[in-house]
Amino acid sequence: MIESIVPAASSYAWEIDYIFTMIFVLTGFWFLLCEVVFFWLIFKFKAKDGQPAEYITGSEPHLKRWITIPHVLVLVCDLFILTAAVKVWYDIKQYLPEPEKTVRVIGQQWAWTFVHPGPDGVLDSSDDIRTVNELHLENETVYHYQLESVDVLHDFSVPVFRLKQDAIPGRVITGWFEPTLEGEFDVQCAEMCGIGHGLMGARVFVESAEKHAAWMATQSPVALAANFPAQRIGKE
Amino acid sequence: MAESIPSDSPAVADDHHGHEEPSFWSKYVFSTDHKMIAMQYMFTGMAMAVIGGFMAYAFRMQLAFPGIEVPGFGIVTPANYNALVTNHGAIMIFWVAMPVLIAAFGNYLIPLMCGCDDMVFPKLNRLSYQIFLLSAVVLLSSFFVEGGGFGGAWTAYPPLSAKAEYSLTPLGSSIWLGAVALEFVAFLLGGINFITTAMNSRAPGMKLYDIPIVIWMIVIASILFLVSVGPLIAGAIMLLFDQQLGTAFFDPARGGDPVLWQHLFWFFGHPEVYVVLLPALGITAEIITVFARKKLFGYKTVLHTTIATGVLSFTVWAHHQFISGVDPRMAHVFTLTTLLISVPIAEMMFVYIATLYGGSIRLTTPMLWGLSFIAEFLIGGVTGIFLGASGADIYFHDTYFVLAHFHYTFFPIAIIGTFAGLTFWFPKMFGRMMNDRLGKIHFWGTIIPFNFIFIPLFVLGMGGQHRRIFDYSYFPELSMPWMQDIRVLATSSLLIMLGFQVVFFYNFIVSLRSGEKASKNPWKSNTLEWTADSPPPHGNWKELPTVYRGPYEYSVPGRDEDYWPQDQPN
Amino acid sequence: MEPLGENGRSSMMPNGLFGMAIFIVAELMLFAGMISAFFIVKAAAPSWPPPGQPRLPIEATALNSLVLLASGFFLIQAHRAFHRGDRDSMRRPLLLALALGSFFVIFQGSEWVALLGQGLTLTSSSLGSFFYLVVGVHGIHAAAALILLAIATVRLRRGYLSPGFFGAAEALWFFVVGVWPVLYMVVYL
Amino acid sequence: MLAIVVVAGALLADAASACTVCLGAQTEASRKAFVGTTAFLTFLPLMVVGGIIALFVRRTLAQEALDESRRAGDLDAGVESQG
Repeated sequence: MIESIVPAASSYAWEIDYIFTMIFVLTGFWFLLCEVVFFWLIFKFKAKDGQPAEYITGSEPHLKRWITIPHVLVLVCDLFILTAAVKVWYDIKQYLPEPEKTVRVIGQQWAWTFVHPGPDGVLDSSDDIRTVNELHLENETVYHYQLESVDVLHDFSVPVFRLKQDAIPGRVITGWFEPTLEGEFDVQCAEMCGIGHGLMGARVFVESAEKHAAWMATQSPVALAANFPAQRIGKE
Repeated sequence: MAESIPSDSPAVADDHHGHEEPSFWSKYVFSTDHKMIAMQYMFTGMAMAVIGGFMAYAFRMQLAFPGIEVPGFGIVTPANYNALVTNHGAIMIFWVAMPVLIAAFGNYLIPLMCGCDDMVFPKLNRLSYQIFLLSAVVLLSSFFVEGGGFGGAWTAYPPLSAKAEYSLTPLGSSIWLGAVALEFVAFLLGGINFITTAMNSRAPGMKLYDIPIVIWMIVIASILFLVSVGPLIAGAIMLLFDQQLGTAFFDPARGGDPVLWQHLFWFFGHPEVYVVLLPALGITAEIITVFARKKLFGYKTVLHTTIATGVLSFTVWAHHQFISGVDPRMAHVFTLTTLLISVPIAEMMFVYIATLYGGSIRLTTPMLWGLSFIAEFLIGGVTGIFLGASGADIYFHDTYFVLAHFHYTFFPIAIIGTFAGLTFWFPKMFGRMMNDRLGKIHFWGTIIPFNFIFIPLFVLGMGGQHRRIFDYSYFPELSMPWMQDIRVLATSSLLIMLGFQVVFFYNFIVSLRSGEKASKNPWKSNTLEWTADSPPPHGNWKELPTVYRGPYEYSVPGRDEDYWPQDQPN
Repeated sequence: MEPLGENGRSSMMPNGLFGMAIFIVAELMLFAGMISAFFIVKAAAPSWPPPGQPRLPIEATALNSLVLLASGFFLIQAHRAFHRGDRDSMRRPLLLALALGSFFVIFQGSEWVALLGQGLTLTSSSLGSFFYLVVGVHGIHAAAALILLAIATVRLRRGYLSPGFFGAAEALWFFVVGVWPVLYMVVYL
Repeated sequence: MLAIVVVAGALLADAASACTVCLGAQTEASRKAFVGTTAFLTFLPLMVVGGIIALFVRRTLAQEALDESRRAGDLDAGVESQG
């Protein structure tokens, strides 16, 4: 159901969409059942002249089972939801596949800084590409992200990936995703981070291998220097 | 209940009520009468609700029509927006739901329903209200200091809330925190009073299982509050020290831990939901039994599920922290407990619905409110499952789905619950009947727009739209035309709903002055408060009642009348 | 089983004591919150105690803790005498409890002054922050309980000390005494 | 039962690095502190309040039984005096 509103662009997005649909069906069933019974009772037992209410204490066995049986069924539904939730959580947050590439995501008031590994594919080397509010990813590649924050709490949220993780100053948080859909999508900050919280958006570009390589080429110091000879590009 | 002690000690009651004609000051301002204190809480809560509602109006206008000059407010800047959403949340929970549902109804109903002349600690009670009033004034003053009101969300996560250089509200955040702390102290004193009175000072013959459900719910809610608030007070002191004295409890650069605050906050924050939920559920129980002329479908079932809910409510709090960087394995435990807590709540809903079976339902205004509480709260309940399930919460955390979910719980609690209780006990409180026709207009004018505000927000949440963002035009996918249309729909529904509240205030004032005189027991109810005069005098009864049976003996076979008051010997 | 209260109301313990008991549960959670916070910050620290900070006076405070426990012991004696109805023989243990309790608070205060002189301040390290926070909050409770006990002493002398008031005062003091060994072990050791 | 098995299985599985505090010995201590204090804060109120309520309910129910018997006794006495 979610994918009809937001495209599913990561390898685990379908799991979240699946658990949403599952919970929607189960709780929707209970909700409709309760409301139908509820409104039916209201109309059935509206006050009529000369028809007094019955005296029911709720301990009569043949009536009490109308509470006990649904009660057990709710518990059974909970078990299904629990199993699904544990599996999805395990796959996304607890299990960590081997990375093909690693990006560093740094939140600060009020911008995202992304450090991409350069052509050598390794972070913290001389050809790292540092961008602000632009994350460039290669399609169908397992990425690790290292999430950091400079000042306050932020939250790295990419709805199309179904990914969300708080960034905490003083800690490095590692997680993973694998983009599966080429395109350009929103990145948001999902944790109140001050006055500019509403402006703290970024774009994620999921590109094919060739396009990604081409983008990296434009970001190399040589290419940048050729394009903007007057401008010095600071690199750490 | 009286002890022969002089009343100059802090922990002891003054039981020597004078019954002479009091002056204006001692009657309205410094009264120790529980009914007067209840009214003070009620009207303060309502005034704060108007302020909180105005804030909702201002920021919803900004969301629907970004950048316009909101009539009556002006341009909503990002700083304004943050301060508005922060204080809207804090006011509606701490200064509306808590004072009205627990303090006002608790103060009014506990002595009257338990058959005593006043609270056991009347002076403590008065002190509690005075501190509460002070906290409200302090909170409102935070808007008028340099830097403006606090805008770090009602959860006040540090380091944003801890350092002025991040929040840019050097005074606002400390004043806000101080107001919250004062408010906690007020309810701490109130809670002690409620529990002691209900447990220690009941009418002769009123056994534990003869206490009306609403009193049980208020008592259990008070216990939950008292037990959960300690860690947050500790956290608030630490955060205040961080802001003003330069300590580093939550500063990671100097050895602190920002996640620690979330720990202390949510330990209180989740039980707090049940603190306000339970009284509203109790009010609903009273109303449904009276207007369906039915015994509650299993008094002990309701009581035991309430206790189970209370116990479980202490074990679910970390589900607010699924994605905040705690050990991911903890999520499994808290998913389990969160799903478990749905069982007693679902059972309670089943019991309420089953109570209607075989009844003789009269759709008066209070009954409409009571029934709508069940119908609307069910939506809030089932949507909570999406957020309690850790896997789904990864996507829904901090989206409009969360916002719509908790408004579907808090709106029934704070607004529907309050109107239900107020319309039901209005004859007792003020001695006059409320206009039923205007009451019904107000009811439909509130309930229908309410659903049109928050159902659209569920859709926006599914679209991955995050809350607390003051202008979506910065996010191309979130400012698509259909999403903007949904926001306009939600905002216009809010305007309609706010407009219909005028009907309520008109009805309230007119009924107060010239409504039909109410008899002692206009609804033909069983509980003790209906045996006192309307409104009850100081001291409530000339002769305190004795209790002979449970509170819900309606339509007992073989009796002429379909109700059987608790104080009638037979 | 105590008799029925006034007007046949079921009153299983005096109101003052009941209210104080509820208050103490809330206070217990306050301390639980601070202890939790302390453990989390302590566990995250690279070394504990933080380097360059003065050592907390473990031995002197241990002796002072014994003084506090002795005060609690005398209060138990006063409690027994009170419930025997022997108001004359409870005066001495009550005064002793009060005196020893006051000694404890004053000694802790002098310790604070000494530590401040040695460079342990509220902002010097997380140890300092927690030390002053936890011990300070405990000290405020101790002072409040001592004031209640002093009022109880005055009332005893004037002859109108009620079970409710005495119960409330001694319950708070027993809480202060009982929670201190835990705080000592957590903060000092 | 199934629920316990599912949760236990997931708990025993290795923690990933999304666990922000699971890297290195010092953060391991921090992780343990969070888990430990979570359990501490969760169970302390349940034990304290549970104990008090159990005591209170037992005493009150006993008191009610006593009142009941006393009332019955009064009634008997009344009947006797009338007789």
